[in-house]
Parts: sequence; C-alpha cells; structure tokens
Amino acid sequence: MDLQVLALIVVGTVGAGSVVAGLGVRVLSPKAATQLTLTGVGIAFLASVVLAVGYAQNPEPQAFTLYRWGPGDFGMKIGFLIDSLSVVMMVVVTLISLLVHVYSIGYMREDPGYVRFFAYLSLFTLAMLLLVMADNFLLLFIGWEGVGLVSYLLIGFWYTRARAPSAGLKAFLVNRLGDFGFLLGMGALLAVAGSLDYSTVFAQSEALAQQPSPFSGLSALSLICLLLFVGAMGKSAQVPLHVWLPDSMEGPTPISAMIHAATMVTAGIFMVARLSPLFEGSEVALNLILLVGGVTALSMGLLGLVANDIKQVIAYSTLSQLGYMTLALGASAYAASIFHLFTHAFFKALLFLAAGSVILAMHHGQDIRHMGGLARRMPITAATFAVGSLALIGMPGFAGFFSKESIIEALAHSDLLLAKPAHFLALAGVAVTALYSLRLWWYVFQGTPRSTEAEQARERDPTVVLPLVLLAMLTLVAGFGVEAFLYGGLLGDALVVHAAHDTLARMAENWNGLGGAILHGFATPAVWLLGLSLVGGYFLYAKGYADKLAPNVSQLRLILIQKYGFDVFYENWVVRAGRAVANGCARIGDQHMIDGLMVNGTARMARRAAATLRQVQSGVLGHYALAMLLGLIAALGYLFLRG
Amino acid sequence: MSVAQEMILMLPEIVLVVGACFVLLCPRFLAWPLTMLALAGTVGAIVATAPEDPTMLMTGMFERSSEIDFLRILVCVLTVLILRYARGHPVSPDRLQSNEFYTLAIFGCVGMFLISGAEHLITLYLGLEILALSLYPMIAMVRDDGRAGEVALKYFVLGALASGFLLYGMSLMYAATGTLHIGELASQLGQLEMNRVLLLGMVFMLAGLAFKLGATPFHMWLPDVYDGASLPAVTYLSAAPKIAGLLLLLRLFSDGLMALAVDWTTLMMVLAVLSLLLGNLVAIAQTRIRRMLAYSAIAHTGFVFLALGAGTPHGMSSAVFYTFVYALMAAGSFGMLLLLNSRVASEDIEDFKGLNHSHPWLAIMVLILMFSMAGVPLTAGFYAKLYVLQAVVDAGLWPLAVVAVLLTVVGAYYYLRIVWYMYFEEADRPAEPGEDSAHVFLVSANALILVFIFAVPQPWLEMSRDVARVFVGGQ
Amino acid sequence: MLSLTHFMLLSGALFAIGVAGVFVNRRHALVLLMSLELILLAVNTNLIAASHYLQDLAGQAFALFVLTIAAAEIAIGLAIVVVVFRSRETIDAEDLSEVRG
Amino acid sequence: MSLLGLMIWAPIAAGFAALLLKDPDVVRRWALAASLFVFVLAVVAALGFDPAGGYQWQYRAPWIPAFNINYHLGVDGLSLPLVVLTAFIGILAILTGWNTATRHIGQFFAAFLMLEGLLIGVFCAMDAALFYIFFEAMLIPMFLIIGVWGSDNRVYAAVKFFLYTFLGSVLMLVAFVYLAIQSGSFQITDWHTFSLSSLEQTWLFLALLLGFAVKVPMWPVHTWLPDAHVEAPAAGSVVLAAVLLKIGGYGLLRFCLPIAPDASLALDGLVIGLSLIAVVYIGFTALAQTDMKKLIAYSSIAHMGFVTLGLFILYRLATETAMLSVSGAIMQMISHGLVSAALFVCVGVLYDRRHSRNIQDYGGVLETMPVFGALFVFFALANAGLPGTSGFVGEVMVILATFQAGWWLAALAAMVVVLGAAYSLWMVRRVVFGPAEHAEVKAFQDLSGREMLILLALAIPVLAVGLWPVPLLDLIEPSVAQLIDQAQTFKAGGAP
Repeated sequence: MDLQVLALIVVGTVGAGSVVAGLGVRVLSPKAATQLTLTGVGIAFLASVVLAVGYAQNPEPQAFTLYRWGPGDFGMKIGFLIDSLSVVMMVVVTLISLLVHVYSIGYMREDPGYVRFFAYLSLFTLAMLLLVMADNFLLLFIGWEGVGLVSYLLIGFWYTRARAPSAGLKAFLVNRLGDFGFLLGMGALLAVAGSLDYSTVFAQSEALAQQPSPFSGLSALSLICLLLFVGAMGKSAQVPLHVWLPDSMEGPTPISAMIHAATMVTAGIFMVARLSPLFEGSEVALNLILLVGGVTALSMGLLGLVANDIKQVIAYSTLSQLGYMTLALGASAYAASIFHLFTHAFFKALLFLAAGSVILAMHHGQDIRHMGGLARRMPITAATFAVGSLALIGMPGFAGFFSKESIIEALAHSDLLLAKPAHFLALAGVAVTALYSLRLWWYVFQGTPRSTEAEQARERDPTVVLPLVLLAMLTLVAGFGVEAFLYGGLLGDALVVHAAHDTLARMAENWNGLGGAILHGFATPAVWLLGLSLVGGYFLYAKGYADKLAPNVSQLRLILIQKYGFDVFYENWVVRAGRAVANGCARIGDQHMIDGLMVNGTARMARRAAATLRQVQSGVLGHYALAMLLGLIAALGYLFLRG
Repeated sequence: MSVAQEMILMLPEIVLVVGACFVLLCPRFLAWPLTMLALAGTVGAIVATAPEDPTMLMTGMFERSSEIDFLRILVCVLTVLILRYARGHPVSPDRLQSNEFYTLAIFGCVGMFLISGAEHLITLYLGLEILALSLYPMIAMVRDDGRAGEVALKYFVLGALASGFLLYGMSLMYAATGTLHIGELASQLGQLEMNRVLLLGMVFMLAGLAFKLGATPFHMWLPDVYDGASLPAVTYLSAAPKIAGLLLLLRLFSDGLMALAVDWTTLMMVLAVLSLLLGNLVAIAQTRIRRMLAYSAIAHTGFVFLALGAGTPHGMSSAVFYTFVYALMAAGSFGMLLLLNSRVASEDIEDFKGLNHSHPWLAIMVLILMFSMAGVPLTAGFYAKLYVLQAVVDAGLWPLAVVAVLLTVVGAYYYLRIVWYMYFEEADRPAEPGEDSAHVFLVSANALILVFIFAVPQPWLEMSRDVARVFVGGQ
Repeated sequence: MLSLTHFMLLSGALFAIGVAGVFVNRRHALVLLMSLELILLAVNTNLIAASHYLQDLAGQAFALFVLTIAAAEIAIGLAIVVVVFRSRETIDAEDLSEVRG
Repeated sequence: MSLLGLMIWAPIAAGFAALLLKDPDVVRRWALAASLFVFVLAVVAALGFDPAGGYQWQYRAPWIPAFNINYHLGVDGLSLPLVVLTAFIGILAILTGWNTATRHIGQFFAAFLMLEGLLIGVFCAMDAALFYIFFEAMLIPMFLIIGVWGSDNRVYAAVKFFLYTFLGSVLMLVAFVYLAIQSGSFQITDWHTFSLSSLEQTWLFLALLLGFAVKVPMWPVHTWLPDAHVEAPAAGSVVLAAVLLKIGGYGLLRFCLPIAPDASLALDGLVIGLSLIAVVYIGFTALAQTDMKKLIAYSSIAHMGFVTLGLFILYRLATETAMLSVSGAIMQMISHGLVSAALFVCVGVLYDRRHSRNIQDYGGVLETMPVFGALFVFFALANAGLPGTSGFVGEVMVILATFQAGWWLAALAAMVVVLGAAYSLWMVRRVVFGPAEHAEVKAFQDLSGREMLILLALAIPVLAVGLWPVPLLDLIEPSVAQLIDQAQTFKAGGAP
C-alpha cells in the first residue's frame, strides 16, 4: 500500500475518532465512546507499524501536500513528511496512546466526564501526529499549539476543583511564552529564507549561517535556532519554563503518563532533532542547549529528593530525563536523544501508570509518606515499578542504561565549548537519579505500611494491570534497539550531523555489540557512580539516616523544597508585575489620562466656557449697545490700520 | 415701460398691501380667511406676472426678476405656514381677538418683497424699515408679565441704532460715489480708488445688516427676543426675515460693493467665526428650548456669513441654499414647539423627555429636524453644510472650513441632547402636544420635506444658483 | 466757504453724539429715543449736504423718506415705552434686565 | 435597481415597515425574514463574483450633478467579504436581540434593519460623498440602539460614541470636499489616480487617518469603544464589534493608502507605532478589566491593532511579504468580526441569566451550562489565536510578515500570543471553570435553541476559515495586489 495513503489513514482514523467523540460527548455512552476511540487509535497504530515496515524496505523520505493553507509560495500548507524520524515517532505516539486508552478504561470508569476524556485523548493523539508528521513549520506550529491546547483541557479536566483549571491555565500560558519565541523564529525564517517548508529551509542552512542577524555576533541561523529553542524549552519544560510541569500533575494520571511524560514534553526534543540541519550550523545554539539541558537534568533531579507526592517525584524525574535528552541534542547526538526519548517513553509511562495503580489502590492518596510495604500487597505493580525504576537509573542491561550511557559518552566525545561541564552535570545527575528512585521505591514498596489505606491496598481489575505488564516487557526489550538507532543509521536520512560534531560516529568505532556495551559500561565512571549512590541511598533511606541528616542540611533542603524560588519568582514578578502594569495602563492610562483629561476634559472645558460666555448676555440694553459699538470700532480699526 | 405695465409687474406688492388693509378693517372672524386669501392672491399674482428677464421698474428703483420669485413665493408660503402653526397657541391672534397680528405679518411680507426687488438704496431702506416696524409691535404684542415689552424695547432701540448705522453708511456712500442706485454704485466703485469714506460707509452698512441677521457681536438682541416675545411672534421672526436679511446682504454687497470685496469678505469671515463660536458654545449651557434655538440661529447665521465670506458666486449660491434650508428647519422647529406648547407651556428642554414613548411619530419628526440642524446626512442640513464647505474650500480657505466644522461638532451636542431626552429618558410628566391634526400634518410635512430635499437636491441647488446669478456683478 | 467735508464732519459729530447718547445714558428710555432721533438727524444733514454739493436731488428725496420713517419709528418706540411702563412701572433701562442668560 | 442597491434599500424599507407592525411576533419574524433575504442576496453577489474582475455588480446613476456626486455602487475583493459578513451578522444580531426589547419592539428591529442596510451601503459606495453619507447616517441607528436599549449608563456612552465618530468623520468630510474640488469629482477611483503634492497628501492623510482611526479604533481615540460596548444591548455589541470596527479598517485601505501614498509612506511609522501600542498597552489594559464586555472590547482594540499594523507595514516589506501582511490584515478583520461577535453573544447569554457583566458574579458556569461552557471556551481560544480557528490566520500572517520589517516590531506584535491568551483564558478560568459558588449560577439552564443556533452559526465559519483559509484568500488576493501597487505608485516622488 502506498505510504502516503497509510499516513493519511493514521491521521484520518485518529481525527475521525476525536471529532465524533467530541461532538457526541453528550450523546455517546461510555462504552460506545471507548470502542470508537480505541478502534481509531488501534487502526492508527497498526497503520503506523505497517508504514514503518514499508518504509524500512525502501527508506527514501517522501513529502506530500494535502492542501495549501496560506497565501503565496511561503510553504504554508498542510503537508506530511514521511521519513525515519517521523515514522519512529508515529509508532511511539500511537503505541503509547493505545496503551493509555486501554489503561484509562479502568482508571476513569466511574468519572462522569468519561466520554469527554476519551475525546480529548484522541484529539491529543491527532495533534501530536500532526506535529510529528509535518513537512513545514506552519503545520508543526499548528500541531504544537494543538498539543498545548489539549494539555490545557486535560490538566483542567476536573474543572470543578479550584486548582486544576489554574494549573491548566499556567501550563497554557508558559507554553505560550515558548510559542512566542517559536513564532518569532518562524518570522525570522520567513524573512530570511523566504519560506516555511522544511526542504527549502534546510537547503539554505549554510547560506543562513553566513547571513548577519540584527544582533552583532549572532548569525541569522543562530538567531533562528535560539528562538526556535525557546519554543522547545517551553514545550519540553526546560529550566526557566519548567514551572508548569509539576502543576500539571493536577490532571488525571493517565494524562500525566501520556502527555507529561511520553509524548507532549518530547515534542521540543523532536523539534530540535527534526531541525538538526539548522541547529548543526550554529555552535552558539548547541552550546546553549548543552547548558540548559545540563542545568535541567541536575537541578530537577535534586528536587525529586524532597518531593513527597508520588506523581511529583516522577514528574521531576521526567524533567531530569528531558534534561538528558536536551544534553544529547547539544552534543549533536540526535539519534541518541531520540533513542532515549523512545526508551524513556516506555519506562516513564510504566512508572506513571504503576503510580496510578498505587493511587487507585490508595483511594486517590498520593503522599508517599502514607504508603510503604506495598510490594507484598501489589506484587505485579511492584515488579513492573521495579523494572521501570531500574531502566530509569540506567542499570546495565536495562533500556535506560543503553540510552542514558550513550548520551553521557556522547558528551565525553563532544568537543564543544561547554561539553566538559555538561558531562560533569550528567554524571552528577546519574547519582541523583539513583538516589530519588531508590527513595521512591523504598518509601512506597518497602518498609511497613504507614496508613490504613496502605494496609488494605489491593490491585484491582486487569485493564489497569495489563498495560503495566505490557509496558514492562516493552521496557526490557526497548534497550536492544540501541545499535539500530545509534549506529545502524535507522534515523540516518532524517538527521543531518556535521562531521566536526559527529560524536556518535566516534563512539561507533569502539562499539562491539550489546554484551560488549554492558561490559564496557562497567568500566565507565557512570556505572561506578550508580553503584555508589545505590549503596548510599540504601543507607540513607532503608536505614533511616536521611531523617537523622535532615536537620543539619535543612538550609539545602529548604531551597529544594522552595523549588529554587521559581514559583515565588513567577508569582511575585511575572504575575503580580503583569497585573500591576495592567492596572496602571487601565486606571492611569485609560480612565485618567485619555478619558479623564482628553475626552471628558474637553467636554468640561466647553461647558465652563459656555457658562462664562452666557454671563456676557447680561440683559442690560447698554451692554448690548456697547457690544455693537465695540464690534464696529474693531472693524474700523482693522480696516484703517491695514491701510 | 408704461405705467400700466409697471403696475402689472408690481401686482404682487399691490395685492399684499390691499389685503393687509382689508384684514385690518374686517371683523375678527373674517381675519384668518382674508389673510389666507391675500397671501394666496399674492402667490397667484407672482406666478401670473412673472417676466422673462429681469426688468427695471420705477425708474430703476425696483427690479422684478423671475429668479427671485421663488424666494418671494417661499416667503408667502412660510408666512402661511407660520400663521397656521400659531393658530392653536394660547397667545395666538385668534385667542387675543386681534387681527393686528395678521396685518403686521402681511406688512412684514410687503417689506420683504420690497427688499427682494430693491435696486435702489431708498427702496432697500424702505423695505427694511417696513419689515422692522412691523416686527417691533408684533414682539411687543401684550403678554402677561411684561417680558415682551422689555424685550421689544431692547429690540427697538438696538434695531433703530442698527438702521442708524445703515443709514449713515448709505449717506457716506452717497457722498462718496454720488449715486444711490446700486447698479451705478457698483460701476462708480469700479473707477474710484479706495478712500476712507468708502471704507467707513461699507463698515457701517455691514454693521447695520449684521444686526438684522444676528451675527456676533451684533447678536445680543436675538436670544432675549427669542426668549421674551410670544411664541407666534418668534416663529415669524425666526424664518422669513432671515431670507430677507440674506437678500439684503447679497443686493448690497455682492451686487453693489463687489469692488470692495477684499475688505468685506475678511470682515464677514470674522463675523462668521465669532458667530459659530458663540452660537454653538453658549447653546450648550441653555436649559430653555427657545434660547437654545436662538443661539442655534446665531450659529447658522455664522455659517451663512462663512459662505458669503468666500466672496465667490459659488459662495453666494451656497448661502442662498443654506438660508433656504435653514428657514424650513426653523419654521419646522418652532412649529413643533408651538404644537407641543398648545396645551402645556413647555419651555424647558426637559419637557421633550419621553416623547418617543408618548408620541413616536412626533419624536421621529423632531429627530429629523434636529439631525438636519446638526448637519447629519439623510437630511437637507447635510447638503447645506456640504455646499458651504465646498464654497469655502474652493476659495482656498480650508483652515476656516476645519474650524467651522469642528464647531459644528460642538454644536451637535445640544441637538443630540434633544434626541437623547426624547428617546432615552423617561418623562416625569407626559407631554401632551395639541390634537390639531392639520397642525401635525403640516409640521410633519415641514420635517419630511427636509428628507425629500436630501433625496432630490438637484432642483433646489439649481434654484439657489439662479438666485445668486441675479446678484453677481451689479447688472 | 463751507465745503462738503465740513458738513460731513458736522454730521459725523452729530452721529457720534447720538450713538454716545445711546450707550452712555442707560437709564432713561426717553433719552434713548431722543439720541436715536439725533442719529437720524445726523444722517439727514449728511444726505442733504451731499445732495447739494452733488447737484443731485435723490439725496433730498432720501432725506424725506428718512424723516417719515423716523416719525413712524418713534411712534412705535414711544408705544413700546408705554407698554413697558404699564407692566414694569419703570422705564429705566438698567433694571429692565430680567430676560438674560 | 441593482443587486447592491437592493441589498441596501431592502432592509431600510423593511425597517420602516417594521415600525408600522404592532404585534411583536410578526415584527420579529418580519425582521428575520428581511435579514435572511439580504443574506441570500449577499451570497448571490459572492457567488457571481470573479476575484480578478476588480469592481463588480456596479450600478451608477447621476444623483446630484451640482456637486458632481453620483449614486455609484460597486464591490471588489476587499469590500465583498465585508458585505457578506455584514449580511451574515445582521441575521445573528436580530436573533440575539430576539427578546431584548420589552417596549417599542418595532423600533428595535427597525433600527437594526436600517443599520444593516446603511452598513452595506458604506461598503458598496464607490462615490466618496455616498460613502460619507452612509458612514454618518449609520451613526443614527447605532446611537438609538445604544441609547434606548442599553443598560444603566447608556446615555453617556451613546453621546460619547456619536460625538467621537462625528468629530473624526467631520474632518474627513473637509478632506473629501478638498479632494472633490481639486479633482472635480467624488469618484474614489478617480482619486486613486489623481496626483497630489506631498504637502496636500500629508494634510489629507492626517484628516482621513483621524476619521478612520476613531472607527478602528486606534490607540489614543479608542476610549469610546469600551463604554459603547458595555452599555449597548447584546445585539448592538454584536453589530458594533463585528462590522462597525471594520469600517475603520476598510476606510484606511480604500482611502488613506491609495490616495495619499507618499504621506502613507512618510507617516507609516506613526501608524505602526500606534498599532503596536494598541496591541501591547491595550493588551495589558484588557488584563485589568473586571467587566466581561469591557475586557472583550479592549481585546477587540488589540486585535484591530493588527489590522492597522498589517496594512501600514507594507512599505517596509518586499512585495511578496507585503501581500502576506495586507491579506493577513483583511483576514484578521473578518475573523475578528466573527470571534468578537460570538464572545459578545456569549456574554449576552450570561447577562440574560444573571443581569451582570462582572466576572466576580460568575464562576463554574460549566457545571450547569456545559454546552455553553464548551462554546465559550472555544471562542475564547479563537480570540487567543488558537491555530485551527480563524483568530490564528490573520495574526500569524501579520506577525510573520512584520519580522522582515524589524525584529523588535515582530517581537512587540507577537506579544499578542501571550497577552491574548492571558486575558482571554483568565476570563474563561474565572467565569467557566472552577467550582460554582454563586447560587444563581447553580440555577442557570443551558443554551436555548435560539442561542445555540447563533453560536453554532458563528462557530462553523470560525473553524472553516481557521482550517482552510485559502478560498477566502483567493477571493481577496487580486484586490490586495492592486491595493499594494496603488499604495506604492507614489504621486509626489515619495520613493523610500
């Protein structure tokens, strides 16, 4: 079957599912809605697998246009690009979406907004697919905003709660801050390259690198890449724009799994990978990416150590892992970044869904201090959670090891300006990841149950547990794709890497199969660090030293608990300053200045002039005669003086 | 031209005078029908004896030209209209059992007829004085509290003073040029070079005439007279004499003193701006509808002087059209006031409140009148303003046009206030306008003709151009 | 010999006095009427002097008209003064200022 | 009687007829029938329109030879969409105002029908005097609508609306008269080619700019809009937002740019500056509003800032990008018409139930009115420029084009992405989402059939234009190209 038709099927079925479910939200019964959306996403997944296989046979990228959207030949069209990157992403997105659909059947069973939830799920999948399959910046932006919209709707899904809609709004606005940069990047592209179509833009990337930008020292290409990366930071929650992700946990857990772990947040990563031809041309951008990635990886991991809500911990872990993917991008190891995205999608979704099953068992309790000793009560969830955690910390042999190790190695090989500090941050991150994973595992599954709910926690119906098992198996298997992804050139055609930056090529030389990689792994500092921190973690949390040490590191803990003061900063500076400026403009600017002075002012002046002039009409005959005479004299004076 | 032929051409004036005498002597119940007969007869006479081309009568004292006949007919029609409006009013001639009002009205028409055809300073002065002398007693017509008397005295003294100025100006002109005939005056001025006596004479004449139309700073009498005199008198005063005043200005300045145009145009422009400024501004502060209409009259006079100030034939014809439209608007507004006043003496603007709820049809008529006064499209007032603006801009005085137009915006407020009182406010006590259906019909016709003129303006514009052509270049 | 300008100066002076009479004296209505007459007198002297020097009778005819109309005017003026007196008990122009604004 | 003539005078005649009808139900149906008839005519005009054909459906007859004014109607690519929008909004306005008027129902619908006729007249007039006559005449019905059926402070708002627009338009009249005297005719097409000195152009440009800036409204002369919107009845706000503001934009592109290109070039910085102030400053002002209608009114000003920005940026762009920015400006006009009209209908729906426009009085509306809540969120997102809705089309085209003129211009313009989302969604957050504390809100019933019809009738075009704007773009493209080269054929050597 022709690849283009397959691509249309993928988008079409998901689109149809979401539209029908959306419109029929009041009409459809939950069962009907489930069937509808599930079949939609199912077909989409199958179609994308077939597409992947079909593409693998003759891997040459095809771009085709559905219809023209904008004026002129600016490349503003609804067009799809089929190449290795988009195919891989399509498979990942549809698979994760399918699993979350199944999981949600159980999780959302007694929720009144069931049908609406499923409509949003498939709408999200549609937006994500558009984003992934776009062949021009415009459709990328449309998908980008669509994904932001659905995350806004889903975070604020339980709209009757006070905090959920605010969290949703915060997420949308922070995303919009990112989109502000993204839009400016597109504007710059249009101004300099003259079109938004990937192929034309990529062809001109060298020319753009030479062109000066309005800022001295920055080439046009660097400016564009920086602006586009701001958009990526907004979407993938990199440090300054990360504040919305922890709050997005207000949404239902399946959403946290799918959107805020596996798919949406990776959109930023995907974008930088997709635009690798551009980013390769700008060292400045790559260095910035390294910096941001490194800072995010470490700082967010640290926050995981002090968070007490199970979903918050996993959210910070997601932020930290995103930092790693960004680091990979900075090191021009785009394939490694996508591979880590691929593996992370599975084990992070697994962790979230397992957490969801724990939350369900704990009757929606999410505080890990009330949990404990659940391993015996919920064996399957515990086992799958263990697999996920091991993958997360990068235990050799597990998926995380292959993807995260390769990123750390890529950093080692990269000779960019900030490569060394980034490498150090990455290593520190490994230690921190191990610590908070162990802490989480211990508080939740080991020790004695610290609350009545924890006592009677039971695993419930299979639809919740089944996806866990499935995901666990996938997590175990995912790691083995390392060779295909990194060195086999699976994503070769989509990713352009300049020789100078090609860290993966350097790593390829001493690659000797999976076994060799594991053995080699043990020789790397990362694995040593991992072992050490696990032992340290055991003492800290299993043996309870953490509580003893807590007092004398209280200063440090306070900073972490305050989340480095970002929330306080946003609340005081951004929101309050914005409102102050708004009030200033409204009160002083509009009411007082324009309305008060200029408009009503002139009206009052006219009325006062009228009142005074009215007095002239005194009613006395003599005054009238005098006025006439003065008029006459004035006329005479004028005429005679004029001469 | 034998005497008989001249008599025929003078037939309208003769019919008028004879009619006036009959009305004076006839018993009361006959007064109204006789007046109507006299005025109808005059119109018939005008139409019957219309000459093809303008002919000089009375050895050059009087000129009968068919172009101006339209305005003479208009004067008659307006007089009929106004007298009909005044019938229902408590202080109307019928109630006062006096037919002097009617005789004075007809004599006023005689004065206006004389002015319209005057080709000689004496006839001009004669016509002006007949009009003035018939207005003084009409205003002083007895009213309860003596306000009319006081106002009449003021009007009389200032009017006499003004005609004194005019006469003195004429005498200086006579002394300087040696002739009283306007045609010869124009040719004499062509040869004479500028001298002080001429300028003095021109200024005095201008002052005298500016008083008649109520241009600032000679406007002081107007608000008091509009406010003090009885409503029928004011209605008469507000409409027809304005046309006569314009014809006077055209005859004297455009026809006679065209050679001194440079001087009197600047003076007229000063008068115009002052009138617009004062008229529009002070009207805002008024609470009594009559005083508001008085200041609006001053503002409209400002616009007429603006048109004349352009000094071009285009300006003259726009002044004629403006006065023609203004006369209709003034007659309509006062007619409406008479209608509203026939039972309850409503003098304040607040009395218009809630008119839309009690009488939607009348409210629409007042709306048309007010928007026409403000110069908003869909009414003839807009063309009047547009025509004057065209003349002024054509004469290259576009800054003046901007000033005038900005002042109309200030002016639009108090017209808008009437509409807002009618439509947006609730009436504390409902206004009960008169039930006299003929009166309602006439006022509505008066208002709707403004919309008709908007729809089909071409014939009226041609009329005003023909009238202006009569006065150009002293032929 | 007296030339036209002398007469015109005379009539100018008379005119000035008449006008001054109107707005200087604001109290007695009758004095007002008299000063109005004075103005018309000034106009007449001017007309007649001009007509004499210009050897043209029109001026004198005009003067006759002015006289007759002046008479009519004053008649009405006095009638109005009587009306005002009857209703206001005073003809003092100063306090005849009830209608204003 | 030409098609356009029928579209103008049919509603006006129907309006007069409505005055005579007594029974309210008959009046309502009559008004609806009249507006539907006009819409059918508009669709016929649109279908029979060939985009590349310049002015079509022309009807010309001498009206006032004395002033050389003739009754000349015609539509081209720029005015046709606005005419169809007016006809479409006309129906919705009548539906929105179905039972707003308790007294004088005949007058209510008569005012709307006449307003619709006059508005179509403004867009179809090809003779400047005719344009001016319709431009000012429509003040009368709008003045009465705001004044008679408005809420408590309606009188101040109505008078302010009238005098503000009257001031602007009166200066415009002097400019028209000057042009007519110089060029000898009131034909707009003649004026486009009539050569003027650069001094003349500057004065004319300023007079015309003030006249239309009041209507757009541009920044310093905008304070009448919030008052007019707050006080006008819902139906009045719909027409005011959807069509009256477009006259300002239409005027700029029909008069200022082609007639005074040199002055437009010299003063484009001024207009761009004012538009950016409108986008940023007014955006912040909208954030601080507590009254829903005021907030939407300010957001309208900010969105209309894009129209003026898009139009006047063309001198700093290459012709290809200039096409993008001017088409974006026109798309923004059309989309803003639909979106803000819908938002005002939504506020009207809430106002009918609780008679308050204050945001604090609502909260958690989604609980009792889910369908309304969904639509309200949809339109608020369209107002925030969400892709897939028409709000996005215009804005993205103007922002992308503006970058070529200067990165900091684009940066300021792009702030609408953040500010727009902020004030729209913040309002939605406080009104629709969250728990419903107020008892009244709990007692709300969901949309009635009529309200649902209106909102869906608006939602469909908003989505359609958002998803596939090309048909509309192809309709306006030839006229935009013509406008751009008219704006760039300098008359007094004003080359940049």
